[in-house]
Amino acid sequence: MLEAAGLECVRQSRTLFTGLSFSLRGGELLRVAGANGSGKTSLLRIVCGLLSPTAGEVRWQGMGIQRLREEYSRQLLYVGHAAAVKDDLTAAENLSIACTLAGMPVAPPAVRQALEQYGLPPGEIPVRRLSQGQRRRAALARLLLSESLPLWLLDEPFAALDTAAAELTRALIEAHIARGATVVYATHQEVGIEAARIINLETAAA
Amino acid sequence: MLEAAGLECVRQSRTLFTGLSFSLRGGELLRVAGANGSGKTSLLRIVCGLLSPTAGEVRWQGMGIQRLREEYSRQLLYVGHAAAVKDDLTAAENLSIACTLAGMPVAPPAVRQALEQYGLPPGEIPVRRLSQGQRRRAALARLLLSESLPLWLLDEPFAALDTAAAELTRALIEAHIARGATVVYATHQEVGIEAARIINLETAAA
Amino acid sequence: MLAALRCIVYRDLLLALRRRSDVATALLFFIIVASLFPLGIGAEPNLLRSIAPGVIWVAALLSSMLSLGRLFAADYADGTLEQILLGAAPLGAVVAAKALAHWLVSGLPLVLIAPVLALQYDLALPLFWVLSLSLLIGTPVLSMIGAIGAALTLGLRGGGVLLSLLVLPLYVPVLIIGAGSVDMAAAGLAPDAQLLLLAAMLITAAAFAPWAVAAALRISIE
Amino acid sequence: MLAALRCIVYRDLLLALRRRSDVATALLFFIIVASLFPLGIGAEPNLLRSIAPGVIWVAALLSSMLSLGRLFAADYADGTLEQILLGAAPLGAVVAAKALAHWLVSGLPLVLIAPVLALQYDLALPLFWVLSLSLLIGTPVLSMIGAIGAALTLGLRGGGVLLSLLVLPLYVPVLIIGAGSVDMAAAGLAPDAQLLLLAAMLITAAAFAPWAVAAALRISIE
Amino acid sequence: MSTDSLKWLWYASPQTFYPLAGILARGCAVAAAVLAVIGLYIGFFVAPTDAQQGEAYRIIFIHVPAAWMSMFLYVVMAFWAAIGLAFNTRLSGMMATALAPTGALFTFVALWTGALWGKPTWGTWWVWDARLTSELILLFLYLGFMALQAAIDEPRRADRAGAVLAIVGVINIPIIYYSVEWWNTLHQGASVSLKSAPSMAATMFAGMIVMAAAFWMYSIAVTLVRVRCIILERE
Ligand code: HEM
Ligand SMILES: Nc1ncnc2c1ncn2[C@@H]1O[C@H](COP(=O)(O)OP(=O)(O)OP(=O)(O)O)[C@@H](O)[C@H]1O
Ligand SMILES: Nc1ncnc2c1ncn2[C@@H]1O[C@H](COP(=O)(O)OP(=O)(O)OP(=O)(O)O)[C@@H](O)[C@H]1O
Ligand SMILES: [Mg+2]
Ligand SMILES: [Mg+2]
Repeated sequence: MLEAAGLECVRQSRTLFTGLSFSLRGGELLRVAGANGSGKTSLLRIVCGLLSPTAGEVRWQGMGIQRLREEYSRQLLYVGHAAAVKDDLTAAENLSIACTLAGMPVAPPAVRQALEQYGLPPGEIPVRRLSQGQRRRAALARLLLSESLPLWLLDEPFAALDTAAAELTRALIEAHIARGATVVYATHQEVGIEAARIINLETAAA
Repeated sequence: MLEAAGLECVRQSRTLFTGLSFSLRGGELLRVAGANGSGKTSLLRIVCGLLSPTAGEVRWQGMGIQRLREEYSRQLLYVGHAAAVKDDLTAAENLSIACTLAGMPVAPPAVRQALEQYGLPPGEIPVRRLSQGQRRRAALARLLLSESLPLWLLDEPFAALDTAAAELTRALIEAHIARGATVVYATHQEVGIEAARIINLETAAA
Repeated sequence: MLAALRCIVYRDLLLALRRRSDVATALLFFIIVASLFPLGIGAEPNLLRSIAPGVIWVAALLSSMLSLGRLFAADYADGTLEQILLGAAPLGAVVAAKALAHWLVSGLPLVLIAPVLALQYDLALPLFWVLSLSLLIGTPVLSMIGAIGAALTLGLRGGGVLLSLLVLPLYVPVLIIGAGSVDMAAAGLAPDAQLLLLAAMLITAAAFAPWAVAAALRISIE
Repeated sequence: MLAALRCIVYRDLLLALRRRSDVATALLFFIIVASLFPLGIGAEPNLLRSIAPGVIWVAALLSSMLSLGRLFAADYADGTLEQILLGAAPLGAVVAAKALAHWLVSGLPLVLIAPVLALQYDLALPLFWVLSLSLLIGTPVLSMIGAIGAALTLGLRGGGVLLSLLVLPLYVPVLIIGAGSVDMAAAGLAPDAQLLLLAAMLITAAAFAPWAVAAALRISIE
Repeated sequence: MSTDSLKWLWYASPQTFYPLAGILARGCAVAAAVLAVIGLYIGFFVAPTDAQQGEAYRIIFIHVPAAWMSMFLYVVMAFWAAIGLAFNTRLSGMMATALAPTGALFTFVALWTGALWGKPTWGTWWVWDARLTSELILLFLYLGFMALQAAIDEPRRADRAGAVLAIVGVINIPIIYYSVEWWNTLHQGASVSLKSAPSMAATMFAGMIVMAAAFWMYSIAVTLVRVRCIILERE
């Protein structure tokens, strides 16, 4: 379903990786590993189409993602380094807006439930008054409402989370895989999901 | 040396902790633990004087830190959630400015060496062009130049670091303790430093 | 798709409501610029009357230029812009919705408040209409042109100046024609030609700007 | 301690150099405001000459107000402000150094460029000196007053408007006296009284503003 | 791209274009010098003195070709930029970048000679007339294009961002060209057009055409030299 063919990424005239190819079917989990600055984030951004590779192509169900555009976007969930939440809105507002923009409007009770499940405090607290980890949880709560999407791309989903939240996130990823979807994630932390595939950028770049 | 007496912190009419007291001598390591939003960051900010507690007092060598002010600041190093680096400056400029502001100017070769030791790419790259982990490393490189300070306060020092960098940071903390200084840190990640003391805010708050 | 567009407008209005500064800064800035002049220049009614259309239009232009710097910057910094780019609706349409929200927040209030300022400068009553109408047609053009500049300079070194440098040449015709329409009316002539020209600009901008902005955003986010 | 203060000034200048926008935006903004007026108003030399001091002073005031919003905001957002508060030097002194750097970057260039603008408005040569002198004394006052407002509104919802509302009442006297001095000279009288008054304002501001700013910062950072 | 692709695609690669550009540049530079000498000779010695304007009108031999070039080069620049944006070819972006300074130069020359000419004929250096204003805007567009590219470190992003701006700015070109028809302005209407015969003396016309050709050759030469520098810098 998701294929990468001969990807190359050059940043600041340094080649991060070249000739990187993989293909993932539904139900497969790919972990991107590598040291700081080895290009994990760059790779994920290329896969979701935010960054164009210097060479090579990403294909989704056989078609180049540059041509699919919104059609591809509608099928994926990307959670990046930045939490992508607005400081001045509450977690509930943020979540419901993010889902609507992604083309899957959800009802307030579902939003409330998702936030509750991720252990966020109830009430109308703007995100700027939340702790670092709570803010991250507010971003990750989208996972609970994106079960229908066949592709998840997660950049360091476990950063800043305490053990309970990390455990929940891990369970969600595993359940999604079991559901037959594809998940690509980058992480430094060992969280005990056994990924079917691992790309180590350190060795790939050498 | 460092004492906290009956600290209380209330945020948004929720009491995070109350009656929190501890005292640390040189060579002692304190780990602050607790779930997301339990008040770890708040406690560290109270200890370094950025936040005033609703009740109680922090004392350094027997004196209230509110009275000591700059004198206290000059003896501590605080590394917070935010990396406190300027996007438009290079890592070297950031580091040397941070040290000067803290009252300990350092020569360029020392700065260069510290950055090298933390594995940052050489050259005049502004921080905005660095990856998340590299930016964090640039902030932490201050540890290498702050060996003379008797108190380190570190808020999630291991977040976003890969294993090599986390290992280095752990070694620095241990060496600092061995040198007879005091270190307080908050972290979710188990990094295998055996802390002499642990404050778990979850139990403290209940 | 419509749901997503409505949602963008709703979100930006909600944010403006929460931060209020965005609405009010643009408006307040407009009022301040227009009101400081009598203070700085001294209040001779004839002098004031003759500079009024120019001052009010310049104030509108500056206020629009300033609020544009932030059109995408906040979304860029906290990562929401990435999510917007990865959204379900075509980017061009999303951008148009954002520009609309921006205009509602920072352009429309200017149009509504302009007659009050005109009063302050002792303009004749029929001119009020021309002034308001020219601003009503002209300010969305400014918003759309400005959005292109804002998208191109997103995250760049020296973004602020560059934005002005890019946007200003395209603003100047709007200013000249907009202020010209009021001057024309003040001279007792019909300002139709100028107003029609402004309308033509509006249509052109509405047709092309969203796609230019979308292209620029895709480039800037890399 | 002196090393730390020098370092603050150096850092802010370096940042301004890197982002250039900060220096140039304030300056370009000043030039643009002052140059757009002839476009909007129509270029009658007599009219222009009589509004010149007001226009130039208003432009300086606006440019100062706009650049102040960012005086502490960036440092606050990326955590460097915390580190500055935890620095070795007394906060009041650090704040004064920051205000100085800000003025060097965004006030001084205005003073230097003002004669060129005066030329554009065809002002008489002796007025150049009065204009420059009044700006030289007046703009640091604006910087210091503005710093208080910027510190108080740091991170607040609606910060932008609030800042303008807090700062403007204190700015207006500076504007009136500053522009008044040039008008006085244009009328052939000695502008000494106005200039002395400006200087008194400068001394007062220099004495009190840093401590007010320091207190405001400590409150805002909680 | 395989080797059996079209011949011109082969030249679209910077490496193969580099030596070709060197040869072309030298030829065009020589042609530019020769044509400029001929054009200036016709302009200053052959063409008759104007009945109304005296000798001042001779500025036309620089003013008009420069004004033509300023608009034409912008269109060419936008064309290359658009090609680069659409097909992601590296050389097109370099061409656009290389054209901008020359375009800005001719715009400046047109403005400057226009202002010089305005003083004796209209009695003022500058009026806010539609053609003059739009030509000034053209200068700012060129400057904006160059400033934008200079502010971006990554060449690929710089090319593409510049392309968007260049394309947006094209709208200004018809405005400059037709401004004298659409608004009644102080400035001259077109006296040379494809449809009608030129309404001026044949020698004047010849002088202008030769000068225009000289400017063309100069533009090509300078642009190619600049492209070679850019290729060296980037590859
Ligand atoms: C700064 C002031 C001026 C600017 C920016 C300017 C701009 C231009 C431009 C862009 C063109 C080319 C338009 C075309 O091909 O149709 C042009 C052509 C021309 N200009 Fe100017 N001009 C200026 C001043 C003047 C003055 C003062 C005169 C003489 C009184 C003048 C006389 C002409 C003539 C005769 C042509 C040729 C028109 C034709 O044959 O197509 N210009 N100018
Ligand atoms: N700026 C603020 N203003 C008001 N309340 C805040 C602010 N920052 C955090 N809080 C609240 O204080 C509580 C504790 O936050 P704190 O940042 O200390 O938690 P933490 O233990 O560091 O969590 P994490 O592990 O997520 O970093 C949270 O419940 C949060 O809602
Ligand atoms: N915006 C950018 N512009 C230019 N270069 C960048 C940019 N962001 C990152 N880089 C460079 O690209 C390289 C890879 O960055 P990337 O963010 O992909 O690394 P990463 O593997 O995600 O690292 P980390 O573990 O620290 O998150 C780094 O060396 C960095 O210097
Ligand atoms: Mg990363
Ligand atoms: Mg925390």
